[in-house]
Amino acid sequence: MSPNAPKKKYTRKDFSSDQEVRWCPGCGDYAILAAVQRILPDLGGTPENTVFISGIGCSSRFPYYMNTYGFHTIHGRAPAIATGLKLANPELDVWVITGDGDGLSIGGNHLLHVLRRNVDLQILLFNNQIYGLTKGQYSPTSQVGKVTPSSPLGSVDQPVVPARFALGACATFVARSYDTSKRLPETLTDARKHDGAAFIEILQNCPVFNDGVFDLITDRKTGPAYQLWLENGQPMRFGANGEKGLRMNPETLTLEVVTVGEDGITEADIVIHDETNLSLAWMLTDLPGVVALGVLYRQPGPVYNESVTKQRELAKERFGEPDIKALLRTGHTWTVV
Amino acid sequence: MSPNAPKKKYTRKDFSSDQEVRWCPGCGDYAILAAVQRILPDLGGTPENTVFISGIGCSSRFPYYMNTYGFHTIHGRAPAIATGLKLANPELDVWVITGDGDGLSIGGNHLLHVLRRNVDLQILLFNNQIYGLTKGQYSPTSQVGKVTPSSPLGSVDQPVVPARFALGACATFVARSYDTSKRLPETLTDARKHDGAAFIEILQNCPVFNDGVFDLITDRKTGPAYQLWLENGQPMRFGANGEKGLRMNPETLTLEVVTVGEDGITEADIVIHDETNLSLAWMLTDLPGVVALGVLYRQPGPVYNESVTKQRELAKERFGEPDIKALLRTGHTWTVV
Amino acid sequence: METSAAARVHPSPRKILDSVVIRFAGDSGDGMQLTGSQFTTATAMAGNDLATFPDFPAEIRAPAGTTYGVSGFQIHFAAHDIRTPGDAPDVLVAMNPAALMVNIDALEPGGLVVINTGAFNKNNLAKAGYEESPLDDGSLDPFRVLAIDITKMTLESVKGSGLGSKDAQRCKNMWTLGLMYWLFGRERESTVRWLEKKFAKNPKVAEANIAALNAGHIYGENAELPHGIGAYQVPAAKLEPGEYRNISGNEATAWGLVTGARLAGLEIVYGSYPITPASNLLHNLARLKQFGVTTFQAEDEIAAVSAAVGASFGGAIGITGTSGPGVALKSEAIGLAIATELPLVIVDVQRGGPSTGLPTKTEQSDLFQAVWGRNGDAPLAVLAAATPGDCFYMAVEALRIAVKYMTPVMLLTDGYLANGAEPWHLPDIDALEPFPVKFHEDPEGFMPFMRDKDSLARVWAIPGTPGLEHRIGGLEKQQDTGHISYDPANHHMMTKLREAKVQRIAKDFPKAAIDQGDPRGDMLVVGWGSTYGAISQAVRMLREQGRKVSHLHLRNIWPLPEGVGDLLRSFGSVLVPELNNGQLVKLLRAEYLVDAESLTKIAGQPFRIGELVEAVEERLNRSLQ
Amino acid sequence: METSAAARVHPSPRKILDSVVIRFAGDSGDGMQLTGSQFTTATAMAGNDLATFPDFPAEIRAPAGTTYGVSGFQIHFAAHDIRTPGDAPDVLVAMNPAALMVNIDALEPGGLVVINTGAFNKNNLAKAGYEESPLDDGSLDPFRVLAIDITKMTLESVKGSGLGSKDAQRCKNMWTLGLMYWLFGRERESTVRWLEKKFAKNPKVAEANIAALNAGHIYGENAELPHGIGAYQVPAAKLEPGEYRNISGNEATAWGLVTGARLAGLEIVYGSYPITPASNLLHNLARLKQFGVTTFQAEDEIAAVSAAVGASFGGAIGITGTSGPGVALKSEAIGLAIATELPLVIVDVQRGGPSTGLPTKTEQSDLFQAVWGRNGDAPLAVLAAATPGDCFYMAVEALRIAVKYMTPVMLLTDGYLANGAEPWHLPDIDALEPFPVKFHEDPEGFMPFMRDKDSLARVWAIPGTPGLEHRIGGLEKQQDTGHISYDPANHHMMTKLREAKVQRIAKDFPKAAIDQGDPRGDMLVVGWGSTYGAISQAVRMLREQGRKVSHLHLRNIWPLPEGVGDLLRSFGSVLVPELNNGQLVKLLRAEYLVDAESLTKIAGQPFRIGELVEAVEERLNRSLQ
Ligand SMILES: Cc1ncc(C[n+]2csc(CCOP(=O)(O)OP(=O)(O)O)c2C)c(N)n1
Ligand SMILES: Cc1ncc(C[n+]2csc(CCOP(=O)(O)OP(=O)(O)O)c2C)c(N)n1
Ligand code: SF4
Ligand code: SF4
Ligand SMILES: [Mg+2]
Ligand SMILES: [Mg+2]
Repeated sequence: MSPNAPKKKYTRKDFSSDQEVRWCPGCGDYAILAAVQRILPDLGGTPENTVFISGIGCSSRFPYYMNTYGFHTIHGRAPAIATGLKLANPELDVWVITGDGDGLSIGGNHLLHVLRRNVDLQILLFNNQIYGLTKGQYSPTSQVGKVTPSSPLGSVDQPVVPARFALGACATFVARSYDTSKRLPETLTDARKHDGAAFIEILQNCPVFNDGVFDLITDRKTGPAYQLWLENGQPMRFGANGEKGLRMNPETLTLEVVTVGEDGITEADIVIHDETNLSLAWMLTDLPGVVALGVLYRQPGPVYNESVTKQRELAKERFGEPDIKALLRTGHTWTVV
Repeated sequence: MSPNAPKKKYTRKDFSSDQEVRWCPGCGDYAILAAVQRILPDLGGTPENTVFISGIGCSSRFPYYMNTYGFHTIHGRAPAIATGLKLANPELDVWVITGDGDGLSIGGNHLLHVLRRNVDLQILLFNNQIYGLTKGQYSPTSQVGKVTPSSPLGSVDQPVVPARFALGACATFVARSYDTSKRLPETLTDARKHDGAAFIEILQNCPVFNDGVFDLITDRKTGPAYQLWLENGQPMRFGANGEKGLRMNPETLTLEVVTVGEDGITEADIVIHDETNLSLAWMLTDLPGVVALGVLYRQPGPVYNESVTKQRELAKERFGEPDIKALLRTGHTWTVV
Repeated sequence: METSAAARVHPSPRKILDSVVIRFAGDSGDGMQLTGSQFTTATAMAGNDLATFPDFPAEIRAPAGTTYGVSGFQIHFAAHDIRTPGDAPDVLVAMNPAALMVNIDALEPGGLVVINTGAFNKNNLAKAGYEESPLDDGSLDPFRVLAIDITKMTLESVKGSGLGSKDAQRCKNMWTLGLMYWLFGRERESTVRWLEKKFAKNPKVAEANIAALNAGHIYGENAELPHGIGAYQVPAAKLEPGEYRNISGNEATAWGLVTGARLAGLEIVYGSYPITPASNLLHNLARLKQFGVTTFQAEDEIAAVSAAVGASFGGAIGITGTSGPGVALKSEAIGLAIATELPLVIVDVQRGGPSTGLPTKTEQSDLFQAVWGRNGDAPLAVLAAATPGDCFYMAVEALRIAVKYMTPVMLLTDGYLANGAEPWHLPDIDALEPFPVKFHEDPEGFMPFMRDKDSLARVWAIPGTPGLEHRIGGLEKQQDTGHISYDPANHHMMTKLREAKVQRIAKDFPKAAIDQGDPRGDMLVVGWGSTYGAISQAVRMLREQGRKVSHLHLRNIWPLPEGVGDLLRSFGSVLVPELNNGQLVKLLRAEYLVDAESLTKIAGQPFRIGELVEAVEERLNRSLQ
Repeated sequence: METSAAARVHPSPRKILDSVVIRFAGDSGDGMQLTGSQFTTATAMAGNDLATFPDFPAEIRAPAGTTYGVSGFQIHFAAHDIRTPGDAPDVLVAMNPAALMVNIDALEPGGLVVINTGAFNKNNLAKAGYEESPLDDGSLDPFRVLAIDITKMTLESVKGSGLGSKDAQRCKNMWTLGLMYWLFGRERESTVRWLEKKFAKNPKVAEANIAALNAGHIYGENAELPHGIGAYQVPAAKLEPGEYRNISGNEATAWGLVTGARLAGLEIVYGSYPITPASNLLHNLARLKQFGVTTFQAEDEIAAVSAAVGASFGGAIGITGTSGPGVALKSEAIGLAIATELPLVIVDVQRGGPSTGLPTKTEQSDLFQAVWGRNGDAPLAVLAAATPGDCFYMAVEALRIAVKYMTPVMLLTDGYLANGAEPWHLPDIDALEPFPVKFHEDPEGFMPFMRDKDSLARVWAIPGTPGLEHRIGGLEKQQDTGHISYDPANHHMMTKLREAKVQRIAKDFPKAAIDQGDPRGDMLVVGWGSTYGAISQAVRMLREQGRKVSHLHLRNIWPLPEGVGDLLRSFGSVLVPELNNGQLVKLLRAEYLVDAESLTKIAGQPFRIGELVEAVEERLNRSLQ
């Protein structure tokens, strides 16, 4: 944020553009939009210093609805475009909006590299397990067997697990939430506060082409049994009454669902979440019968754009004031009289 | 392999083409070539049913030196081209040859998807931590600080860890070896025997642009202290006299180097390798002061090209003999008289 | 399913019309596409010639009642042969205010508007942007208006069905269809049967819809319609006898590819990444696995074409389909197929550009990219389909050229062809000449780049063949041996050879011939691709007016067929109408040094016949002055 | 480092030559590139005009002694101004049999061959493919041969240095250089100083090399050279007075970009993925971080151009450099920059195609791709540099156009320009006109696509500016507001507008003017890019012979400058020599309907002056018959 940013207190409305929102009625994207618009003022963001960069997809329409700077680019390339923007002006607060197709299909390579470079961005991957905009083909996160127009006998592709992919890409911040979650703003805030690339998978319902894929998890009634909300330093408890938890099986090195109070299980058996533990984060990416939500992994690391800036300053120190005339005379010159 | 493949016993020579090998003298690629040529006859391969597909790079010259079918394609696309080939003819034994630039820079997305789909291929990634063919720029696996023509003040990019990337991509077989290792043929053989995508990172010395980056690991003298050779079901021992080993720290969930016989450490403290354990494999990708070699992870899973074939057969069963005339008449037709 | 429908005669006295254009318009949820396609089937059975075009909203599912959520379907049917869905509707069906708002400007004064007043409430009027109801403000005065509370009528007609109000309301498109059936003398049976089948699992819904359909029809029969609105009849057209179906371009392309592969004796590997308007090519082919078709939904366009190239290397025919932005991404890999001389078919279903452009709209702006959009001197063959049904034949032809000449072939269609539909005289499959591929098998003297003297195609030797082991790649290759070669003279020769091979394809084509008109005259109108219908109708009208205008339509863009130059030079002037900023015209000028003039329309929409007629007249008159 | 070197006079009686072409050839490990560049420096200081071209082996480091491991360096220097490294060498230095084998065919009979017999052992002869030694079999009879055991001489000269035999042998290139210095009357000081600096940390090596250099020189002075070989002198050329340096194209491009950015007042974000022969553009710029240059080595070409587009959105100038295959991959993203009207510079250092082609060889075959290789109607500006030094000015110009017109600009250079070098008269930086960018800042009435009436450029409003928040994208935009628009008329208008904006750039260019010769005559030779030198020399020779030939060289490919058509029509015929299969020629024919003829050379090598002269003569004679 530039130091002389105005002190004006912004509200959610200041971050809403005048464009009519054109997602299908009931689309999960609405809730995510609302969450983002809600947190930005609290984080001290200003419309002029905030930029949303997206690829192509339903989700990638997002920037149009933000009264900030925005760039609705081409399919899959938002991370690369955002990297260039951040290199041109590191002061900006840059958000990348992508979908499971945009980010993990055509854009998988850029996502890999923006994560491992640790460019200071927030990357929101709207995972509806479907290609929405092109009308419903299966995506890289669709489950095996998914019947769609392009997989009339069911998809045979093993899906990508976004959080696992992100850890494999050496991401320094990996989180998960879902569209209508009350805790989405909190997770987004955590992401914003992280220095470096913050990756958030947001489970998002597409009522038109993939209605209800996440219902078990996101439903008010069934949800609690499937949602494991991670809190750093806290035991991993979940369930309607918090009766369940995760225990480490040291033989298999997996996390098992147990019920506290049953079979002699006590609170002490439940694993304490440590956001900085990479092995633990890995195990949390794919749990049996429960979904880890919140921050799976957070570990500070060198930030790409900062290193680049430092090097540019170092070069200035080392090579002195730039002088084109001297540049043209590096090496050997001679004079014809 | 087609059932009526000739029973002729092939030798290494049968797999060597008449093309002069044009890598730089001392390049690690020679040793890898020799290892591949050595194992193919033993695996019952025939030159006609074996195909090598590569991208672009020094390593990607590989197919020219094999007396098999070969395709030296374009930069980064070998996994996709191999997928198409395997769909056209699943009987072929298809090997993909790629480099750290070819496979993890421009080709990262295809590598991700070929791994998660689990196409039945062997994928050999020659990792010399440099772009050889284009004369020595840093690559996605180069260490931070690497000085090259394109990073005169040192690279600031955090490197990709190939094995970690592969696990993040849900690979079903992940191994590691190095160019001159005596055990490379064994690892290659394991890869060949795996149904599905077998990923092997091969540390490879580039004497011209990155000489000696792996010396500590691969040197005859220093090597034993840095090489942890994994054997399924065996304790993870290493060191010149096998005096060292890995112990699990249950608090940090990391593997620690310990010396058996010191500080009360016994053989019982040493972790037993289990190739099918995904958490263990993850921890093995990046160890402190030692490099895991051999098969880090191996877990059978549905093979993409087999599922595709099955579905095609299912379609034939379900929809009967293909008949173009009937096809043109699906839906509604009428006759004008 | 086949019904004989020739020349029915309707008993009641109907006004005879020569041709009619109807546009059905409503909210995305109103089922206009279904309504349109049912009307199409019934019209085809009535023996008219027809052409249709859907107009989907750009949004997946816009909020109800908004203008950008309006979905349209236009059908043109006539007692003679026609080739476009019509310039402007004679009849507009507007199911809500937004549909009226969006479409009323297209209607000529005197046109008929059928309006569902039930949807003209305050809320909907506001959403459509009306301050006052157009039913009251006189703005519809220039038109004949049939204003009916279709919602209410529908609800009444399905009262007994036991459906909830929401489901009951859904039947209003069938009520409307019933009314339209009556107006234009269509039979209801095919729709009744279709409803029964579609809702087989839900007979209540089927019955309700049928009831609504019948009620609409009865309304027409009984209600006293306003003055000037009556029942019409469009007599059957004289169509060539035979078996017909309605076909869209993407269907025809898919079936043509499958047919071509059969004629070649090959399996298909179709690598594709979804993109509008090419996606349903993938969908269509995915349903044809029993034909030896493998569809591979790749991670991106580069992987899609790469997989196709790999498949062709392996002895299948690799095919990839996409639209403009996808072709851009594929261009490097297409170059590989050119360099390695592997067969490959690329279907480009063009859409509005540049960049993401107008993804749901039609355009012909990828011609340059098709012919010249690659690094290096990288020639390939380019074909263009002229009508939805022609997509079938051009797909077969693309496959034939690809395997005969061992070359990539780009087939250009577009959004208009892909989604537009026309009655299609089914081809006699047995009459199509097979072109079976023979893979090379003889190791004696084998070299991977040895060629057929005639076609200049190299041998196709596939992995799995004993004794033919060899390596290919994207580096320049030595003649015959295919070994890497940096030899300067060889590179020159190979570049010329690749060019010559592609040029040689023209020998397979018939000499260029005028599609309509005399071989010389005042003006030659040269078209390509989907403008065929509009140009053809326009030229017919001009010729009827005595204009010395002819029509040449190019289906082979590259190489150009022989004789084009002579034809161009046989006319006083040459006009090249294109749905782009002038691309074929440059090609023709460069090749033939003829001062061909460009007529451009870059509006995401096909030419109207009228605007073509006008443009030609204007130029002819100008040159007379 | 600056030395005055004008018009030295050598005391000893030397044969005066007008110009000489020397080719140094040896094994990759023999240090031929260093030798060549040292000879170049000394020659420049002697006041000759000169041009050089290195010929690297395709392999990184081929096994010693093989023909494909031969590395060459050619220098052409003269007493008058010259523009190419010469058609064929007068002198060949062959450090081993392979070097002789590869290069001897290029030498004209009577040419001088300097041979290191020390390398002509059995093993090396066999590796080079000689059955018998060419020193013995008479095959060198047509040439003047200076056969010396340079290896032995070198070892002797450095005996006292304490170097091991391997290191001592390495000095043989300096021995050879010493001899060549003597032969052509060059001073040794600059090389001595360079050696001292280069081996500052290893004075033993420096001393040995200097000793070898001196020994070679002394050998020339003292040895009795065979008949017909003596000392030569090429008098100084009349060069424009001023400060000079030797410059290669990629250096000039890099410095031009940095200079352009300074003139615009912008920082550079250069996104690139290494590719031959563009890689050292990245290397050059990576060393200039202190100039506000950020280099981003991207994961692929798509990311490279995307980052550049993102940077331009952010208010830096985004630049991306690559070669043909990379441009193919970038084409979709370039389309985005066109649609969003962002400035962007794309440098295409062309190489042999199609596909991977001949990566280390030069070619001009990306012109089509540059002008037309994108989906949709997607116009951008295309420039082409004519000489290594011209790359500097064209890079500045590319930047100027990009920011003035808010458009992508493609700058075409090629492998020949990139690696070739020439003496360059340093520009007066202060005399270059600045073109400072003014970002839009005023929220009053702001709309992101409002334009300058004159240039048609839209405003550049960058993130971080309060009150100008807006969204852009690749979908079609409404005029002025930039809101997404599916309106047909708007799309037509915007397409025409994008075209008009790019065409308008031509108003900034001077009217097309003949480079050499009269404005009318028998033949106009039209070139572009790196063929400048060869065409220019050829036309000069032809004109000296009295031929009515002129030379027009296009540096603005798109839009074309005004007046080209008139010039073309002022000549009896038009010949367009290109290092491709005929690309500019199509453009010219399409634009001007002139029957321009194509002269193609697709051999990975520049035109020789002689072959151009011949081609022109042949055609002129033909037309006289
Ligand atoms: C180069 C290119 N290829 C394909 C497309 C078509 N396309 C647009 S969005 C999309 C996928 C959208 O899926 P996702 O990213 O999951 O977003 P969602 O619509 O589900 O939010 C595709 C295939 C395109 N616009 N550009
Ligand atoms: C599209 C494209 N971009 C760039 C290149 C240039 N290029 C060729 S190989 C290579 C990288 C090679 O590195 P790696 O894959 O690690 O292979 P190595 O040479 O080290 O074996 C690059 C950048 C190319 N050939 N094609
Ligand atoms: S298609 Fe699905 S993802 Fe797209 S806007 Fe509609 S509901 Fe949302
Ligand atoms: S440059 Fe390096 S990787 Fe390439 S061939 Fe030479 S030694 Fe091997
Ligand atoms: Mg999605
Ligand atoms: Mg490498």
